[in-house]
Amino acid sequence: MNAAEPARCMRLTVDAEPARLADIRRFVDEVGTVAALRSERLFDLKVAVSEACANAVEHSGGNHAPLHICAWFHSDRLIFEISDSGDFRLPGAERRGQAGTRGLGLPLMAALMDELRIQKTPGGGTSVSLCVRLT
Amino acid sequence: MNAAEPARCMRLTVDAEPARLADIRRFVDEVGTVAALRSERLFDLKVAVSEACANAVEHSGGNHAPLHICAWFHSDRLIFEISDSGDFRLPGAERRGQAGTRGLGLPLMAALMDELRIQKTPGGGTSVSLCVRLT
Amino acid sequence: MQVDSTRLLDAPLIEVAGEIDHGNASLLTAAFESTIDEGADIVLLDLSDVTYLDSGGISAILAAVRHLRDRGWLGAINPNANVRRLLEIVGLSVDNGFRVFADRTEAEKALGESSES
Amino acid sequence: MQVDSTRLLDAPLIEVAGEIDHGNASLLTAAFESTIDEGADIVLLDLSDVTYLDSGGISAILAAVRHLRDRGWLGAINPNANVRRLLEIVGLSVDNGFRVFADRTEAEKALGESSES
Ligand SMILES: Nc1ncnc2c1ncn2[C@@H]1O[C@H](COP(=O)(O)OP(=O)(O)O)[C@@H](O)[C@H]1O
Ligand SMILES: Nc1ncnc2c1ncn2[C@@H]1O[C@H](COP(=O)(O)OP(=O)(O)O)[C@@H](O)[C@H]1O
Repeated sequence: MNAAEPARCMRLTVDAEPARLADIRRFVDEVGTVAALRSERLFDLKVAVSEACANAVEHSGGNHAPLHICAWFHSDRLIFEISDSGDFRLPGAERRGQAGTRGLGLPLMAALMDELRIQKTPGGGTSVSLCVRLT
Repeated sequence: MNAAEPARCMRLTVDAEPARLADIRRFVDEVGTVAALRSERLFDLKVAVSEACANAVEHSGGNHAPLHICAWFHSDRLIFEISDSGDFRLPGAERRGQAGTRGLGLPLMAALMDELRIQKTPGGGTSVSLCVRLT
Repeated sequence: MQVDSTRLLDAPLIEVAGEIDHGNASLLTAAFESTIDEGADIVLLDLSDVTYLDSGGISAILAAVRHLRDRGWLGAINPNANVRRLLEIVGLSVDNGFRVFADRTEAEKALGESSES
Repeated sequence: MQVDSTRLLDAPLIEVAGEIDHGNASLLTAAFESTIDEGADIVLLDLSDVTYLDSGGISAILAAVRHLRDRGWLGAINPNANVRRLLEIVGLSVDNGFRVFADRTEAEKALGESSES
Protein backbone atom coordinates (compact mmCIF):
# COMPACT_ATOMS: atom_id res chain seq x y z
CA MET A 1 0.00 0.00 0.00
CA ASN A 2 1.10 3.53 -0.70
CA ALA A 3 1.89 5.42 2.47
CA ALA A 4 0.88 8.74 0.89
CA GLU A 5 -2.69 7.62 0.42
CA PRO A 6 -4.63 6.79 3.59
CA ALA A 7 -7.28 4.24 2.75
CA ARG A 8 -10.76 3.79 4.13
CA CYS A 9 -11.59 0.30 5.28
CA MET A 10 -14.52 -1.98 6.17
CA ARG A 11 -13.97 -4.93 8.49
CA LEU A 12 -15.58 -8.25 9.31
CA THR A 13 -14.53 -10.72 11.97
CA VAL A 14 -16.18 -14.15 11.96
CA ASP A 15 -15.56 -17.56 13.48
CA ALA A 16 -13.42 -19.66 11.15
CA GLU A 17 -16.16 -22.11 10.06
CA PRO A 18 -17.31 -23.22 6.60
CA ALA A 19 -20.89 -22.21 7.48
CA ARG A 20 -19.77 -18.56 7.69
CA LEU A 21 -18.65 -18.41 4.04
CA ALA A 22 -22.13 -17.23 3.00
CA ASP A 23 -21.94 -14.32 5.50
CA ILE A 24 -18.51 -13.45 4.14
CA ARG A 25 -19.96 -13.28 0.61
CA ARG A 26 -22.69 -10.92 1.81
CA PHE A 27 -19.91 -8.71 3.20
CA VAL A 28 -18.14 -8.79 -0.20
CA ASP A 29 -21.47 -7.78 -1.81
CA GLU A 30 -21.69 -4.77 0.52
CA VAL A 31 -18.12 -3.70 -0.17
CA GLY A 32 -18.61 -4.20 -3.90
CA THR A 33 -21.67 -1.94 -3.85
CA VAL A 34 -19.74 0.79 -2.03
CA ALA A 35 -16.88 0.46 -4.54
CA ALA A 36 -19.35 0.34 -7.48
CA LEU A 37 -17.80 -2.85 -8.86
CA ARG A 38 -19.23 -4.33 -12.07
CA SER A 39 -21.19 -7.52 -11.33
CA GLU A 40 -18.62 -9.64 -13.18
CA ARG A 41 -15.74 -8.32 -11.12
CA LEU A 42 -17.81 -8.68 -7.95
CA PHE A 43 -18.33 -12.37 -8.78
CA ASP A 44 -14.56 -12.86 -9.29
CA LEU A 45 -13.87 -11.14 -6.00
CA LYS A 46 -16.46 -13.25 -4.17
CA VAL A 47 -14.85 -16.43 -5.48
CA ALA A 48 -11.31 -15.27 -4.61
CA VAL A 49 -12.31 -14.15 -1.10
CA SER A 50 -14.18 -17.45 -0.57
CA GLU A 51 -11.11 -19.44 -1.61
CA ALA A 52 -8.87 -17.48 0.74
CA CYS A 53 -11.36 -17.84 3.60
CA ALA A 54 -11.94 -21.55 2.94
CA ASN A 55 -8.18 -22.07 3.19
CA ALA A 56 -7.98 -20.00 6.36
CA VAL A 57 -10.86 -22.01 7.85
CA GLU A 58 -9.19 -25.28 6.91
CA HIS A 59 -5.73 -24.35 8.16
CA SER A 60 -6.29 -21.97 11.05
CA GLY A 61 -6.21 -25.04 13.24
CA GLY A 62 -7.89 -23.94 16.45
CA ASN A 63 -11.66 -24.41 16.68
CA HIS A 64 -13.61 -21.22 16.14
CA ALA A 65 -10.43 -19.18 15.80
CA PRO A 66 -11.44 -15.73 14.57
CA LEU A 67 -10.96 -14.90 10.90
CA HIS A 68 -10.28 -11.25 10.13
CA ILE A 69 -11.36 -9.79 6.81
CA CYS A 70 -10.60 -6.22 5.90
CA ALA A 71 -11.52 -4.38 2.70
CA TRP A 72 -9.27 -1.40 1.91
CA PHE A 73 -10.63 1.26 -0.45
CA HIS A 74 -7.94 3.00 -2.48
CA SER A 75 -8.68 5.48 -5.26
CA ASP A 76 -7.46 3.08 -7.95
CA ARG A 77 -7.95 -0.34 -6.34
CA LEU A 78 -9.80 -2.41 -3.78
CA ILE A 79 -7.85 -4.77 -1.53
CA PHE A 80 -9.26 -7.57 0.59
CA GLU A 81 -7.00 -8.83 3.35
CA ILE A 82 -7.80 -12.17 5.00
CA SER A 83 -5.77 -12.97 8.12
CA ASP A 84 -5.71 -16.16 10.10
CA SER A 85 -3.54 -17.42 12.93
CA GLY A 86 -2.25 -20.61 11.27
CA ASP A 87 1.10 -21.05 9.55
CA PHE A 88 1.15 -21.59 5.79
CA ARG A 89 1.65 -25.32 5.23
CA LEU A 90 1.84 -27.69 2.31
CA PRO A 91 -0.94 -30.20 1.68
CA GLY A 92 -0.36 -33.57 3.33
CA ALA A 93 -0.23 -36.92 1.57
CA GLU A 94 -3.99 -37.55 2.05
CA ARG A 95 -4.79 -34.28 0.30
CA ARG A 96 -2.38 -34.93 -2.55
CA GLY A 97 -4.15 -38.22 -3.14
CA GLN A 98 -7.37 -36.47 -4.17
CA ALA A 99 -6.21 -36.46 -7.75
CA GLY A 100 -6.87 -33.27 -9.57
CA THR A 101 -9.77 -32.00 -7.53
CA ARG A 102 -7.78 -30.10 -4.93
CA GLY A 103 -5.25 -27.34 -5.24
CA LEU A 104 -7.49 -25.05 -7.28
CA GLY A 105 -7.71 -22.28 -4.69
CA LEU A 106 -4.36 -20.51 -5.12
CA PRO A 107 -4.31 -20.71 -8.96
CA LEU A 108 -7.91 -19.49 -9.05
CA MET A 109 -7.13 -16.52 -6.79
CA ALA A 110 -4.13 -15.61 -8.94
CA ALA A 111 -6.08 -16.01 -12.18
CA LEU A 112 -9.12 -13.99 -11.05
CA MET A 113 -7.39 -11.15 -9.21
CA ASP A 114 -5.12 -8.40 -10.48
CA GLU A 115 -2.80 -9.22 -7.61
CA LEU A 116 -2.52 -11.98 -5.02
CA ARG A 117 -0.23 -11.62 -2.06
CA ILE A 118 0.51 -14.21 0.64
CA GLN A 119 2.42 -13.01 3.67
CA LYS A 120 3.64 -14.68 6.80
CA THR A 121 2.57 -12.64 9.78
CA PRO A 122 5.58 -12.17 12.07
CA GLY A 123 4.75 -14.19 15.16
CA GLY A 124 2.75 -16.83 13.25
CA GLY A 125 -0.26 -16.70 10.98
CA THR A 126 -0.97 -16.09 7.33
CA SER A 127 -2.34 -13.02 5.61
CA VAL A 128 -3.71 -13.18 2.06
CA SER A 129 -4.34 -9.99 0.07
CA LEU A 130 -6.53 -9.87 -3.01
CA CYS A 131 -6.39 -6.80 -5.22
CA VAL A 132 -8.85 -5.62 -7.87
CA ARG A 133 -7.93 -2.58 -9.96
CA LEU A 134 -10.75 -0.05 -10.18
CA THR A 135 -9.46 1.79 -13.24
CA MET B 1 7.78 -1.36 -2.21
CA ASN B 2 8.25 1.75 -0.14
CA ALA B 3 8.60 4.88 -2.28
CA ALA B 4 10.76 6.61 0.35
CA GLU B 5 13.49 4.00 0.01
CA PRO B 6 15.15 3.70 -3.40
CA ALA B 7 16.46 0.17 -3.78
CA ARG B 8 19.54 -1.11 -5.53
CA CYS B 9 18.93 -3.93 -7.98
CA MET B 10 20.71 -6.71 -9.91
CA ARG B 11 19.17 -8.02 -13.12
CA LEU B 12 19.32 -11.15 -15.25
CA THR B 13 17.55 -11.75 -18.54
CA VAL B 14 17.62 -15.28 -19.99
CA ASP B 15 15.75 -17.27 -22.62
CA ALA B 16 12.75 -19.00 -21.07
CA GLU B 17 14.12 -22.56 -21.22
CA PRO B 18 14.42 -25.28 -18.55
CA ALA B 19 18.14 -25.61 -19.31
CA ARG B 20 18.67 -22.04 -18.02
CA LEU B 21 17.41 -22.82 -14.52
CA ALA B 22 20.96 -23.68 -13.42
CA ASP B 23 22.21 -20.26 -14.61
CA ILE B 24 19.37 -18.62 -12.72
CA ARG B 25 20.45 -20.42 -9.53
CA ARG B 26 24.02 -19.16 -9.98
CA PHE B 27 22.54 -15.65 -10.18
CA VAL B 28 20.62 -16.25 -6.93
CA ASP B 29 23.91 -17.42 -5.37
CA GLU B 30 25.57 -14.13 -6.40
CA VAL B 31 22.71 -12.04 -5.05
CA GLY B 32 22.63 -14.05 -1.84
CA THR B 33 26.35 -13.45 -1.32
CA VAL B 34 25.90 -9.69 -1.79
CA ALA B 35 22.97 -9.72 0.66
CA ALA B 36 24.90 -11.95 3.09
CA LEU B 37 22.06 -14.47 3.35
CA ARG B 38 22.45 -17.49 5.61
CA SER B 39 22.98 -20.66 3.56
CA GLU B 40 19.62 -22.06 4.69
CA ARG B 41 17.72 -18.98 3.54
CA LEU B 42 19.71 -18.95 0.29
CA PHE B 43 18.58 -22.51 -0.39
CA ASP B 44 14.92 -21.56 0.24
CA LEU B 45 15.28 -18.60 -2.08
CA LYS B 46 16.88 -20.73 -4.79
CA VAL B 47 14.00 -23.19 -4.64
CA ALA B 48 11.35 -20.43 -4.69
CA VAL B 49 13.03 -18.59 -7.60
CA SER B 50 13.38 -21.89 -9.49
CA GLU B 51 9.69 -22.66 -9.01
CA ALA B 52 8.68 -19.22 -10.24
CA CYS B 53 11.02 -19.47 -13.24
CA ALA B 54 9.95 -23.04 -14.08
CA ASN B 55 6.34 -21.80 -14.17
CA ALA B 56 7.29 -18.82 -16.30
CA VAL B 57 9.19 -21.11 -18.69
CA GLU B 58 6.23 -23.47 -18.92
CA HIS B 59 3.60 -20.78 -19.41
CA SER B 60 5.36 -17.99 -21.24
CA GLY B 61 4.22 -19.69 -24.40
CA GLY B 62 6.46 -18.26 -27.11
CA ASN B 63 9.71 -20.09 -27.80
CA HIS B 64 12.74 -18.47 -26.28
CA ALA B 65 10.66 -15.59 -24.91
CA PRO B 66 12.87 -13.62 -22.55
CA LEU B 67 12.50 -14.14 -18.83
CA HIS B 68 13.34 -11.12 -16.68
CA ILE B 69 14.65 -11.61 -13.17
CA CYS B 70 15.36 -8.69 -10.92
CA ALA B 71 16.70 -8.76 -7.36
CA TRP B 72 15.85 -5.65 -5.32
CA PHE B 73 17.98 -4.90 -2.27
CA HIS B 74 16.10 -3.11 0.50
CA SER B 75 17.56 -2.40 3.93
CA ASP B 76 15.23 -4.88 5.62
CA ARG B 77 14.39 -7.31 2.80
CA LEU B 78 15.43 -8.84 -0.49
CA ILE B 79 12.86 -9.13 -3.28
CA PHE B 80 13.14 -11.26 -6.41
CA GLU B 81 10.81 -10.30 -9.22
CA ILE B 82 10.29 -12.78 -12.07
CA SER B 83 8.38 -11.41 -15.08
CA ASP B 84 7.15 -13.30 -18.10
CA SER B 85 4.91 -12.37 -21.00
CA GLY B 86 2.25 -15.08 -20.55
CA ASP B 87 -1.11 -14.70 -18.81
CA PHE B 88 -1.67 -16.54 -15.56
CA ARG B 89 -3.72 -19.63 -16.40
CA LEU B 90 -5.14 -22.62 -14.59
CA PRO B 91 -3.73 -26.09 -15.19
CA GLY B 92 -5.52 -28.01 -17.95
CA ALA B 93 -7.21 -31.38 -17.56
CA GLU B 94 -4.04 -33.31 -18.57
CA ARG B 95 -2.10 -31.60 -15.79
CA ARG B 96 -4.78 -32.19 -13.21
CA GLY B 97 -4.61 -35.88 -14.06
CA GLN B 98 -1.05 -36.17 -12.72
CA ALA B 99 -2.40 -37.06 -9.32
CA GLY B 100 -0.65 -35.34 -6.50
CA THR B 101 2.70 -34.73 -8.14
CA ARG B 102 1.92 -31.33 -9.63
CA GLY B 103 0.76 -28.10 -8.10
CA LEU B 104 3.59 -27.93 -5.57
CA GLY B 105 5.16 -24.75 -6.92
CA LEU B 106 2.84 -22.04 -5.57
CA PRO B 107 2.37 -23.63 -2.12
CA LEU B 108 6.14 -24.16 -1.88
CA MET B 109 6.89 -20.52 -2.77
CA ALA B 110 4.35 -19.34 -0.20
CA ALA B 111 5.68 -21.71 2.47
CA LEU B 112 9.38 -20.88 1.91
CA MET B 113 9.16 -17.12 1.43
CA ASP B 114 8.13 -14.37 3.85
CA GLU B 115 5.94 -12.99 1.11
CA LEU B 116 4.75 -14.20 -2.30
CA ARG B 117 3.07 -11.81 -4.71
CA ILE B 118 1.56 -12.65 -8.10
CA GLN B 119 0.58 -9.72 -10.28
CA LYS B 120 -0.95 -9.42 -13.70
CA THR B 121 1.12 -7.06 -15.78
CA PRO B 122 -1.20 -4.55 -17.45
CA GLY B 123 -1.02 -5.40 -21.13
CA GLY B 124 -0.48 -9.13 -20.53
CA GLY B 125 2.10 -11.14 -18.64
CA THR B 126 2.66 -12.31 -15.10
CA SER B 127 5.04 -10.99 -12.48
CA VAL B 128 5.90 -13.03 -9.39
CA SER B 129 7.64 -11.40 -6.42
CA LEU B 130 9.42 -13.36 -3.72
CA CYS B 131 10.38 -11.60 -0.53
CA VAL B 132 12.87 -12.64 2.15
CA ARG B 133 13.14 -10.54 5.30
CA LEU B 134 16.73 -9.70 6.22
CA THR B 135 16.07 -8.82 9.84
CA MET C 1 -28.38 -24.55 -1.61
CA GLN C 2 -30.97 -27.12 -2.66
CA VAL C 3 -30.19 -30.31 -4.60
CA ASP C 4 -32.90 -32.40 -6.34
CA SER C 5 -32.43 -35.56 -8.35
CA THR C 6 -34.80 -36.25 -11.26
CA ARG C 7 -34.45 -37.46 -14.87
CA LEU C 8 -34.38 -36.00 -18.37
CA LEU C 9 -35.23 -38.74 -20.90
CA ASP C 10 -33.02 -41.63 -19.78
CA ALA C 11 -30.41 -39.56 -18.00
CA PRO C 12 -30.20 -38.62 -14.33
CA LEU C 13 -30.64 -34.88 -13.90
CA ILE C 14 -29.38 -33.07 -10.81
CA GLU C 15 -31.06 -29.72 -10.22
CA VAL C 16 -29.25 -27.30 -7.95
CA ALA C 17 -30.49 -23.96 -6.72
CA GLY C 18 -28.64 -21.31 -4.73
CA GLU C 19 -24.97 -20.92 -3.89
CA ILE C 20 -22.55 -23.85 -4.10
CA ASP C 21 -19.52 -23.33 -1.86
CA HIS C 22 -16.94 -25.16 0.27
CA GLY C 23 -19.50 -25.37 3.07
CA ASN C 24 -22.17 -27.32 1.17
CA ALA C 25 -20.51 -28.88 -1.91
CA SER C 26 -20.55 -32.28 -0.20
CA LEU C 27 -24.30 -32.42 -0.99
CA LEU C 28 -23.49 -32.10 -4.68
CA THR C 29 -20.75 -34.73 -4.39
CA ALA C 30 -23.24 -37.11 -2.75
CA ALA C 31 -25.78 -36.53 -5.57
CA PHE C 32 -23.13 -37.24 -8.22
CA GLU C 33 -21.90 -40.34 -6.41
CA SER C 34 -25.33 -41.93 -6.14
CA THR C 35 -26.09 -41.43 -9.87
CA ILE C 36 -22.65 -42.72 -10.84
CA ASP C 37 -22.96 -45.69 -8.47
CA GLU C 38 -26.22 -46.56 -10.24
CA GLY C 39 -24.16 -46.93 -13.41
CA ALA C 40 -25.03 -43.74 -15.30
CA ASP C 41 -22.70 -42.89 -18.19
CA ILE C 42 -24.23 -39.49 -18.81
CA VAL C 43 -25.25 -37.18 -15.99
CA LEU C 44 -26.95 -33.80 -16.36
CA LEU C 45 -26.59 -30.89 -13.96
CA ASP C 46 -29.09 -28.05 -14.22
CA LEU C 47 -27.33 -24.88 -13.08
CA SER C 48 -30.12 -22.43 -14.08
CA ASP C 49 -30.76 -21.37 -10.51
CA VAL C 50 -27.16 -21.47 -9.30
CA THR C 51 -26.08 -17.94 -8.44
CA TYR C 52 -22.61 -18.74 -7.11
CA LEU C 53 -19.98 -21.44 -7.43
CA ASP C 54 -16.45 -21.72 -6.03
CA SER C 55 -13.72 -24.37 -6.03
CA GLY C 56 -15.71 -26.39 -3.49
CA GLY C 57 -18.35 -26.97 -6.17
CA ILE C 58 -15.81 -27.10 -8.99
CA SER C 59 -13.99 -29.94 -7.21
CA ALA C 60 -17.26 -31.87 -6.98
CA ILE C 61 -17.84 -31.34 -10.72
CA LEU C 62 -14.24 -32.29 -11.58
CA ALA C 63 -14.52 -35.52 -9.60
CA ALA C 64 -17.74 -36.44 -11.46
CA VAL C 65 -16.16 -35.59 -14.83
CA ARG C 66 -13.17 -37.78 -14.00
CA HIS C 67 -15.45 -40.74 -13.28
CA LEU C 68 -17.55 -40.25 -16.40
CA ARG C 69 -14.87 -39.24 -18.91
CA ASP C 70 -14.01 -42.71 -20.22
CA ARG C 71 -17.59 -43.84 -20.74
CA GLY C 72 -19.73 -40.70 -21.11
CA TRP C 73 -19.94 -37.11 -19.98
CA LEU C 74 -21.36 -34.60 -17.55
CA GLY C 75 -23.65 -32.00 -19.13
CA ALA C 76 -24.15 -28.64 -17.43
CA ILE C 77 -27.39 -26.90 -18.37
CA ASN C 78 -27.82 -23.13 -18.48
CA PRO C 79 -25.07 -21.83 -16.19
CA ASN C 80 -25.27 -18.06 -15.77
CA ALA C 81 -22.55 -15.96 -17.46
CA ASN C 82 -20.34 -15.80 -14.36
CA VAL C 83 -20.61 -19.49 -13.56
CA ARG C 84 -19.92 -20.36 -17.20
CA ARG C 85 -16.87 -18.12 -17.23
CA LEU C 86 -15.54 -19.81 -14.09
CA LEU C 87 -16.03 -23.27 -15.65
CA GLU C 88 -14.01 -22.02 -18.62
CA ILE C 89 -11.22 -20.60 -16.44
CA VAL C 90 -10.71 -23.93 -14.69
CA GLY C 91 -10.42 -25.63 -18.09
CA LEU C 92 -13.67 -27.59 -18.09
CA SER C 93 -14.82 -26.12 -21.41
CA VAL C 94 -12.03 -28.01 -23.18
CA ASP C 95 -12.47 -31.24 -21.20
CA ASN C 96 -13.98 -34.00 -23.33
CA GLY C 97 -15.89 -35.36 -20.34
CA PHE C 98 -17.80 -32.11 -19.92
CA ARG C 99 -20.40 -30.27 -22.01
CA VAL C 100 -22.42 -27.10 -21.58
CA PHE C 101 -25.97 -26.71 -22.91
CA ALA C 102 -27.98 -23.50 -23.20
CA ASP C 103 -31.19 -25.25 -22.11
CA ARG C 104 -32.87 -28.63 -21.59
CA THR C 105 -33.91 -28.85 -25.25
CA GLU C 106 -30.25 -28.73 -26.30
CA ALA C 107 -29.38 -31.33 -23.66
CA GLU C 108 -32.19 -33.61 -24.88
CA LYS C 109 -30.85 -33.36 -28.41
CA ALA C 110 -27.38 -34.40 -27.24
CA LEU C 111 -28.84 -37.32 -25.27
CA GLY C 112 -30.62 -38.47 -28.42
CA GLU C 113 -27.40 -38.30 -30.45
CA SER C 114 -25.45 -40.16 -27.76
CA SER C 115 -27.98 -43.02 -27.63
CA GLU C 116 -27.99 -43.36 -31.45
CA SER C 117 -24.23 -43.83 -31.63
CA MET D 1 23.16 -34.06 -12.50
CA GLN D 2 24.33 -37.65 -12.70
CA VAL D 3 22.15 -40.71 -12.03
CA ASP D 4 23.55 -44.22 -11.46
CA SER D 5 21.65 -47.40 -10.74
CA THR D 6 23.27 -50.05 -8.54
CA ARG D 7 22.15 -52.27 -5.63
CA LEU D 8 22.40 -52.37 -1.86
CA LEU D 9 21.84 -55.93 -0.62
CA ASP D 10 18.70 -56.99 -2.53
CA ALA D 11 17.34 -53.50 -3.17
CA PRO D 12 17.86 -51.27 -6.19
CA LEU D 13 19.87 -48.19 -5.22
CA ILE D 14 19.74 -45.00 -7.27
CA GLU D 15 22.71 -42.72 -6.72
CA VAL D 16 22.27 -39.10 -7.74
CA ALA D 17 24.92 -36.38 -7.74
CA GLY D 18 24.50 -32.68 -8.39
CA GLU D 19 21.41 -30.50 -8.70
CA ILE D 20 17.98 -32.00 -9.39
CA ASP D 21 15.65 -29.45 -10.98
CA HIS D 22 12.73 -29.10 -13.41
CA GLY D 23 15.16 -29.29 -16.31
CA ASN D 24 16.63 -32.72 -15.51
CA ALA D 25 14.21 -34.47 -13.11
CA SER D 26 12.96 -36.66 -15.96
CA LEU D 27 16.24 -38.64 -15.63
CA LEU D 28 15.34 -39.43 -12.04
CA THR D 29 11.77 -40.35 -13.04
CA ALA D 30 13.16 -42.74 -15.66
CA ALA D 31 15.45 -44.39 -13.10
CA PHE D 32 12.55 -44.86 -10.67
CA GLU D 33 10.29 -46.23 -13.39
CA SER D 34 12.74 -48.86 -14.55
CA THR D 35 13.33 -50.19 -11.00
CA ILE D 36 9.60 -50.17 -10.27
CA ASP D 37 8.82 -51.87 -13.60
CA GLU D 38 11.25 -54.61 -12.59
CA GLY D 39 8.98 -55.24 -9.61
CA ALA D 40 10.96 -53.70 -6.76
CA ASP D 41 8.97 -53.11 -3.56
CA ILE D 42 11.73 -51.19 -1.86
CA VAL D 43 13.86 -48.63 -3.66
CA LEU D 44 16.79 -46.69 -2.21
CA LEU D 45 17.87 -43.23 -3.28
CA ASP D 46 21.30 -42.02 -2.21
CA LEU D 47 21.14 -38.24 -1.92
CA SER D 48 24.61 -37.77 -0.32
CA ASP D 49 25.91 -35.81 -3.29
CA VAL D 50 22.71 -33.91 -4.11
CA THR D 51 23.28 -30.21 -3.47
CA TYR D 52 19.93 -28.93 -4.70
CA LEU D 53 16.39 -30.20 -5.18
CA ASP D 54 13.20 -28.41 -6.27
CA SER D 55 9.62 -29.47 -7.01
CA GLY D 56 10.77 -31.02 -10.29
CA GLY D 57 12.71 -33.61 -8.27
CA ILE D 58 10.14 -33.72 -5.49
CA SER D 59 7.44 -34.63 -8.03
CA ALA D 60 9.60 -37.51 -9.26
CA ILE D 61 10.04 -38.71 -5.67
CA LEU D 62 6.31 -38.33 -4.90
CA ALA D 63 5.38 -40.37 -7.98
CA ALA D 64 7.74 -43.18 -6.91
CA VAL D 65 6.41 -43.10 -3.34
CA ARG D 66 2.85 -43.33 -4.66
CA HIS D 67 3.72 -46.46 -6.63
CA LEU D 68 5.57 -48.11 -3.76
CA ARG D 69 3.36 -47.09 -0.81
CA ASP D 70 1.01 -50.09 -0.82
CA ARG D 71 3.74 -52.73 -1.10
CA GLY D 72 6.94 -51.17 0.22
CA TRP D 73 8.75 -47.87 0.54
CA LEU D 74 11.29 -45.47 -0.90
CA GLY D 75 14.30 -44.86 1.33
CA ALA D 76 16.33 -41.66 0.97
CA ILE D 77 19.89 -41.93 2.20
CA ASN D 78 21.86 -39.05 3.69
CA PRO D 79 20.11 -35.95 2.30
CA ASN D 80 21.91 -32.75 3.32
CA ALA D 81 20.19 -30.53 5.90
CA ASN D 82 18.52 -28.30 3.30
CA VAL D 83 17.27 -31.17 1.16
CA ARG D 84 15.99 -32.98 4.24
CA ARG D 85 14.15 -29.85 5.40
CA LEU D 86 12.49 -29.51 1.97
CA LEU D 87 11.36 -33.15 2.07
CA GLU D 88 9.82 -32.41 5.46
CA ILE D 89 8.07 -29.25 4.24
CA VAL D 90 6.35 -31.13 1.41
CA GLY D 91 5.09 -33.68 3.94
CA LEU D 92 7.24 -36.67 2.92
CA SER D 93 8.59 -37.19 6.42
CA VAL D 94 5.11 -38.25 7.58
CA ASP D 95 4.35 -40.36 4.50
CA ASN D 96 4.40 -44.08 5.31
CA GLY D 97 5.79 -44.86 1.87
CA PHE D 98 8.93 -42.82 2.52
CA ARG D 99 11.86 -43.18 4.92
CA VAL D 100 15.06 -41.23 5.54
CA PHE D 101 18.32 -42.89 6.59
CA ALA D 102 21.45 -41.18 7.88
CA ASP D 103 23.70 -43.56 5.92
CA ARG D 104 23.86 -46.88 4.04
CA THR D 105 24.37 -48.87 7.23
CA GLU D 106 21.05 -47.62 8.57
CA ALA D 107 19.38 -48.41 5.24
CA GLU D 108 20.84 -51.93 5.27
CA LYS D 109 19.47 -52.50 8.74
CA ALA D 110 15.97 -51.46 7.58
CA LEU D 111 16.24 -53.75 4.55
CA GLY D 112 17.11 -56.63 6.86
CA GLU D 113 14.10 -55.89 9.06
CA SER D 114 11.78 -55.61 6.06
CA SER D 115 12.89 -58.98 4.65
CA GLU D 116 12.41 -60.69 8.03
CA SER D 117 8.80 -59.59 8.36
N1 LIG E 1 -4.33 -19.81 4.92
C1 LIG E 1 -3.54 -20.89 4.78
N2 LIG E 1 -2.88 -21.38 5.83
C2 LIG E 1 -2.09 -22.46 5.72
N3 LIG E 1 -1.89 -23.15 4.55
C3 LIG E 1 -2.53 -22.71 3.46
C4 LIG E 1 -3.38 -21.58 3.50
N4 LIG E 1 -3.86 -21.39 2.24
C5 LIG E 1 -3.35 -22.37 1.48
N5 LIG E 1 -2.55 -23.18 2.21
C6 LIG E 1 -1.80 -24.35 1.70
O1 LIG E 1 -1.74 -24.29 0.28
C7 LIG E 1 -2.32 -25.47 -0.29
C8 LIG E 1 -2.98 -25.15 -1.61
O2 LIG E 1 -4.15 -24.36 -1.39
P1 LIG E 1 -5.28 -24.35 -2.49
O3 LIG E 1 -4.67 -24.00 -3.79
O4 LIG E 1 -6.37 -23.44 -2.02
O5 LIG E 1 -5.80 -25.84 -2.59
P2 LIG E 1 -6.47 -26.83 -1.51
O6 LIG E 1 -6.93 -25.99 -0.35
O7 LIG E 1 -7.58 -27.46 -2.29
O8 LIG E 1 -5.39 -27.81 -1.15
C9 LIG E 1 -3.28 -25.97 0.76
O9 LIG E 1 -3.51 -27.37 0.64
C10 LIG E 1 -2.52 -25.65 2.04
O10 LIG E 1 -1.56 -26.65 2.31
N1 LIG F 1 3.94 -17.68 -14.57
C1 LIG F 1 2.76 -18.30 -14.79
N2 LIG F 1 2.04 -18.03 -15.90
C2 LIG F 1 0.86 -18.64 -16.13
N3 LIG F 1 0.31 -19.56 -15.29
C3 LIG F 1 0.98 -19.88 -14.18
C4 LIG F 1 2.23 -19.28 -13.86
N4 LIG F 1 2.64 -19.79 -12.68
C5 LIG F 1 1.71 -20.69 -12.29
N5 LIG F 1 0.70 -20.75 -13.19
C6 LIG F 1 -0.51 -21.61 -13.09
O1 LIG F 1 -0.66 -22.06 -11.75
C7 LIG F 1 -0.67 -23.49 -11.71
C8 LIG F 1 -0.05 -24.00 -10.43
O2 LIG F 1 1.34 -23.75 -10.44
P1 LIG F 1 2.30 -24.61 -9.53
O3 LIG F 1 1.77 -24.57 -8.14
O4 LIG F 1 3.68 -24.15 -9.71
O5 LIG F 1 2.12 -26.11 -10.05
P2 LIG F 1 2.40 -26.80 -11.46
O6 LIG F 1 3.26 -25.86 -12.27
O7 LIG F 1 3.07 -28.08 -11.09
O8 LIG F 1 1.04 -27.04 -12.07
C9 LIG F 1 0.07 -23.91 -12.98
O9 LIG F 1 -0.31 -25.21 -13.40
C10 LIG F 1 -0.38 -22.85 -13.96
O10 LIG F 1 -1.63 -23.17 -14.49
